[in-house]
Amino acid sequence: MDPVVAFFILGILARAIRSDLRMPEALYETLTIYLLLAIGLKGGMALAADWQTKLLWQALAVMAFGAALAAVAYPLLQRLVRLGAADAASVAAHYGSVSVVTFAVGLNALRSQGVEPEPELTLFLALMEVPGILVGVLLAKRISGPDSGAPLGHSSWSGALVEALRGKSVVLLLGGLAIGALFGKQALAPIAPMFEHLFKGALALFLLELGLIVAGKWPDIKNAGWRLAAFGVAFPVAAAMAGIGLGNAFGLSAAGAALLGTLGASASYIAAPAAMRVAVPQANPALGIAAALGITFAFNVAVGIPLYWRIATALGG
Amino acid sequence: MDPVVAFFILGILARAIRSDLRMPEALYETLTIYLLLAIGLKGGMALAADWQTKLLWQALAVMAFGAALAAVAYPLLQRLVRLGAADAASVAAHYGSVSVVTFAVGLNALRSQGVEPEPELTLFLALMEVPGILVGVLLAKRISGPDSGAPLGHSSWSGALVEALRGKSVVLLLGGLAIGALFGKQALAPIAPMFEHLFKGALALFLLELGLIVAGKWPDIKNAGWRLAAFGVAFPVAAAMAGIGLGNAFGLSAAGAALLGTLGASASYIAAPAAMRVAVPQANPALGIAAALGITFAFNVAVGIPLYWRIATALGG
Amino acid sequence: MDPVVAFFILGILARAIRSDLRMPEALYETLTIYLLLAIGLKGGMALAADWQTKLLWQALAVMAFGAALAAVAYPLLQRLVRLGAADAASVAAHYGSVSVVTFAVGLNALRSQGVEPEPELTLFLALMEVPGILVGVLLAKRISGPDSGAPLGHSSWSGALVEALRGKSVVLLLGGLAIGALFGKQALAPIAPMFEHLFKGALALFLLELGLIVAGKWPDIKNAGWRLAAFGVAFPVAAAMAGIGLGNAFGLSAAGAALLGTLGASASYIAAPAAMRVAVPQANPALGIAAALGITFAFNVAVGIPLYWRIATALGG
Amino acid sequence: MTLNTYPKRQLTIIAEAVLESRLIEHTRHYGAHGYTTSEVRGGGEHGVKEGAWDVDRMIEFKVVADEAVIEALASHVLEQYAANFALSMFLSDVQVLRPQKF
Amino acid sequence: MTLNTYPKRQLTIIAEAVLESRLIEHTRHYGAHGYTTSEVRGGGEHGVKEGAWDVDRMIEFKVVADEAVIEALASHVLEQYAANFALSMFLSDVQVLRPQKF
Amino acid sequence: MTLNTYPKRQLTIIAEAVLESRLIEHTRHYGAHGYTTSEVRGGGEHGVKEGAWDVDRMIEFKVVADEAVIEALASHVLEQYAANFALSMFLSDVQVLRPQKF
Ligand SMILES: Nc1ncnc2c1ncn2[C@@H]1O[C@H](COP(=O)(O)O)[C@@H](O)[C@H]1O
Ligand SMILES: Nc1ncnc2c1ncn2[C@@H]1O[C@H](COP(=O)(O)O)[C@@H](O)[C@H]1O
Ligand SMILES: Nc1ncnc2c1ncn2[C@@H]1O[C@H](COP(=O)(O)O)[C@@H](O)[C@H]1O
Ligand code: NA
Ligand code: NA
Ligand code: NA
Repeated sequence: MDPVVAFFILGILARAIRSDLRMPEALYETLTIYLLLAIGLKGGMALAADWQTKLLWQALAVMAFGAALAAVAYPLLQRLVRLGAADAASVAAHYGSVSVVTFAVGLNALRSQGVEPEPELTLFLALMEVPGILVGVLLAKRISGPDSGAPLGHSSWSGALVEALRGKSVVLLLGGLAIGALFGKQALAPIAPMFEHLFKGALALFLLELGLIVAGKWPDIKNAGWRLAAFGVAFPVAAAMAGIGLGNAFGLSAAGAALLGTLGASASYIAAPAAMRVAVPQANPALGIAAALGITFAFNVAVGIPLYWRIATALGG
Repeated sequence: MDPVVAFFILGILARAIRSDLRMPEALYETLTIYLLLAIGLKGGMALAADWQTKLLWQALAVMAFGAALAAVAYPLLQRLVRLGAADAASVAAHYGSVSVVTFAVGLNALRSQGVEPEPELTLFLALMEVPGILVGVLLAKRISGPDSGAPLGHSSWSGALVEALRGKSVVLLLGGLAIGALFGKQALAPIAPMFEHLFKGALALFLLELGLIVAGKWPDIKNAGWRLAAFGVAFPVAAAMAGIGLGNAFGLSAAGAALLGTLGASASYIAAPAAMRVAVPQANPALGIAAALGITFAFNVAVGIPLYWRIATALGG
Repeated sequence: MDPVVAFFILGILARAIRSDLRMPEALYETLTIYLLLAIGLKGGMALAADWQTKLLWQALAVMAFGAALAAVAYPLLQRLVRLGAADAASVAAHYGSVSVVTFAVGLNALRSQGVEPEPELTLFLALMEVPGILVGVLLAKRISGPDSGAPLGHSSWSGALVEALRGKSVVLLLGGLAIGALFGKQALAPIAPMFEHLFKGALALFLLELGLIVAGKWPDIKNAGWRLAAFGVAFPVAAAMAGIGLGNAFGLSAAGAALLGTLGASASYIAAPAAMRVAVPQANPALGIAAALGITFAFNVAVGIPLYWRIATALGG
Repeated sequence: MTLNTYPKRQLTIIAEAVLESRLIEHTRHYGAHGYTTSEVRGGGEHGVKEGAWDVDRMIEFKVVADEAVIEALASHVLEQYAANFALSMFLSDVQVLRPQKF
Repeated sequence: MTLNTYPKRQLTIIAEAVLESRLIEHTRHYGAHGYTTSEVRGGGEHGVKEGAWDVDRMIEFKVVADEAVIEALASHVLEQYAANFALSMFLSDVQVLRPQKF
Repeated sequence: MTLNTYPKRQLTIIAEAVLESRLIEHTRHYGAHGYTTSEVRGGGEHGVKEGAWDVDRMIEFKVVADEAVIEALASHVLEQYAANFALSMFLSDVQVLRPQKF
């Protein structure tokens, strides 16, 4: 097991025994900005070296993949998990989108095994932030109907889309990618002690915090019911397999395919909840977070990531 | 003098000239979490290597030592310092418990002289957090009497005990110890740049903050009176000698004995004040902090720690 | 272009597309404390090595330089920029004082070219914080007149002076200088991973935040008018040339002279606004920040610093 | 010498932080001249909101204006958000010294 | 069209942060449906509380409910904590739009 | 058993944070026994104050005291700072349980 996962478990245990351990919000926001920049910079530096035009097609394919995940999740959530239209649209957006921390844990696990995924994976991370949310918002638009004067103003769906595009994750990831690519490894060496050497330590602190939050959401997770819990495990595994297949189609290494699978399997618990709260006010926000963070994130970090690596090595060349 | 002590003095001077230098609370809380984890991890990694069953006995002895310190301090505070029962119980709990930063400064001072104390000292740090507070709470219970309906609900003393056990210091120290022991130095190497290399810099920032707080408490320190000030210097020295004796009995090295002495001499100014505020509402909270932080912490950091090392080397093998 | 400047531009772009990226205030305050200490320590360590008595004269000359900058700026602001007396005094104080981040970016740019400015530059940074503000306050005193019962109490100008002297920048810079000089490089090696290796990464994060703030101030910058914008570019260049001349007079290297020029060209956007808000309540605070941060800081970081280096090398030996 | 004071109404809205920008829009739309926001935590019908998670953050939003403005704003916010968001509102009397400012 | 509003009472307690969990318990016990907390600093009989130190942290704790609930809660808190803790309390009138909610 | 309550006045000042130490001085000077400050953001005549920059930080400053003290303090603050600083003030009625404390 990777040490960072132990910090996640420590966070869960601390909250389980109702310890008064709280991490300041400013620390959480700082770690988020740090992780996004560190991942972006690292990807950009590598990307500068081997940018190929075929990446453009892959970029579009990956965005379609994110949108498809949300589109497929929506009917499953309605029929199998028996969620109402609003809740189904909201949760679908969570699963169409991605989680940066899951990506970081997956990337870290691969590196501990001495393999490095292709740099374009960081680009794919940034590109998969929004499409799933966009589909969720479009579905929400259909539910509330055009003339029903969606409570948050007529252009609520375009507002949510624009809001997602302006989200700090997309801005920092693409910004980091650009700076990394423009300056390259050598010129950015002086900021490596901050943005590379401290990466795993920051990830460990981040997972301690997420463990506290997950354990704090336990009541919501229980109320979400076993159907949503089952979906929170089964859907990510299926999505991972689809992602690995897509990775192989791109000609990625086993490490690259595994990480694309992990991206598909990851669900957003920051960008999607904020966007859907605005686009689908009727949806119960606790459902999406309970599933995406309480069930899927914990599953991916503890079981999924090693599993997707084994599937990728089996399927891959 | 150790450089970190210079940051403590800078903090005192800054506040003395009424500079507007304030450190954000989130920075203070982050540094606390960082220090607790770093000490726990470091201790756990070393402990994994040479865990012996005799440590179980030593653990019990050390907890008894903490409880004894509080039990001895209580009558001294009443008779010599002429404190009321409530105040004496509250201050006794501060001195029966320990200060993580004093431990960190002591550990750091030993390392600057090229000696490394036994890893079980970190375990002793975690174990000595609570016993002193427990004794203080029991004393408080006796004062307010069982049927007097202690203001904070009938089970206030058990509440305070449970609250101390759930305190973030114990959780993070024991959590760090467990992770350090389970994974070992090699697997935790990637998080060393965060949790080891930055340790002394973080300690320096922490002491700058404590200097500001100590100077800010100056009015309380003056009001506490010379008797409490004398206690705040004499008691820690006596407690240190007892700790060094116990260390020798454990067969610890001079460094180990000195650090156990420092532990005995340190007084809690975070966990104990919070616990006693609940258990002994009648006690004046300013007294405990003025003594533990204003007098004893400053004395230990500036004079005590080097003194206890010299005593340990003189007494030790 | 230096990578840190790219983070400044990323901050501006993020706010320009109205991204919801906000950096927590606690992060900003922590980075400020970090930068001040890191610069002070670094300067102090080098200063200890080659302190000469001639530095006393240079120190006085540099303080006079700061005061002169404010005194010269005041009439220029009134006649050329057509500001009222209160606004002119307030903005003059911004330009008589200095910006720590501009100094850090200048220092960093020189080091990227493999040259190291003389350590006394850090002393000059600390010394130039206050004189410009003092002149601004004296000018303000003249405007509001002695008997007019300056709104903020009779001794408002001395209050503002004392407030500036107690400002955290002066305290942390001089404190860092003292600790660096007293302990020297070898004793402070253990805190180098924090205060040296992370310097450039911290500077990058700081500039990302300043980019956000500068773009946020855009409405104020537009309202300030083209005259103030022109002043915000012309005056710093002239001040830089004066600074380089003074540097040559001191016999400094090209690097030293360039950094002294950068100091002259830099304008304060934290200490000066706070001091002048109290000393000259009638002045519009937005003007000073729009000019010092919106125009001059951006100009110095993007164009000025490389320009002053070229001028210094051309003029220098 | 008693101070001349002028009656105004204060609307206090405690709501999910995600609504802040919309509340500011409505406040301007109905003609109030200003607003004040502070970060809070609390508990009510929609459970405990500790603000530990972005979507859990709550704000206290205060507007002082004439009765007509406050009542229009209150009923609009009630009708628009009360059904789907954690939100509580209460009105109270205040007196100001510069009536034209509010 | 004037808005229908219903009279309620508001209790504002400014107290040491260490009391928050107990104040929440009492609030529930006396039947109020919610509470709102914000972090504050200040000064009074017990000296200046800047919140720089954990035990110095102060909170402002607000409860809106019917008069009976508010008066019972206020007198309980007064009797239980006023003697030993930095604490001040004041009551005020508010009007709400959804009476059953408070 | 209705609780005995005693009428007092509350002054709420929303102002630039740089004025806090002076407001505390005036509060003491006019005889009030305490004050409570919280960090806020907002918008008004002087534009939006997000508090992102040191000089933009705003505070909400509350004082509870007798009418005479509150009115003297309010008019002094109005006369001294209203012209040059972002500042709004409003007064309201409160009731306290321990009249001698305020
Ligand atoms: N009776 C009350 N008194 C004070 N604050 C309340 C009350 N009821 C609700 N609140 C606040 O309003 C927020 C939303 O209320 P609710 O919609 O009932 O969850 C809660 O999180 C509390 O912060
Ligand atoms: N007259 C007052 N007006 C406003 N707040 C007050 C007043 N008196 C006390 N407070 C607040 O209540 C807290 C505790 O009051 P005390 O018990 O008098 O120390 C103080 O720290 C202030 O925050
Ligand atoms: N009508 C209002 N209602 C609530 N808060 C206000 C109002 N007007 C002004 N404020 C607050 O007072 C501060 C200063 O007001 P001003 O001097 O108008 O800029 C603003 O930033 C707001 O926080
Ligand atoms: Na996904
Ligand atoms: Na002790
Ligand atoms: Na200057």
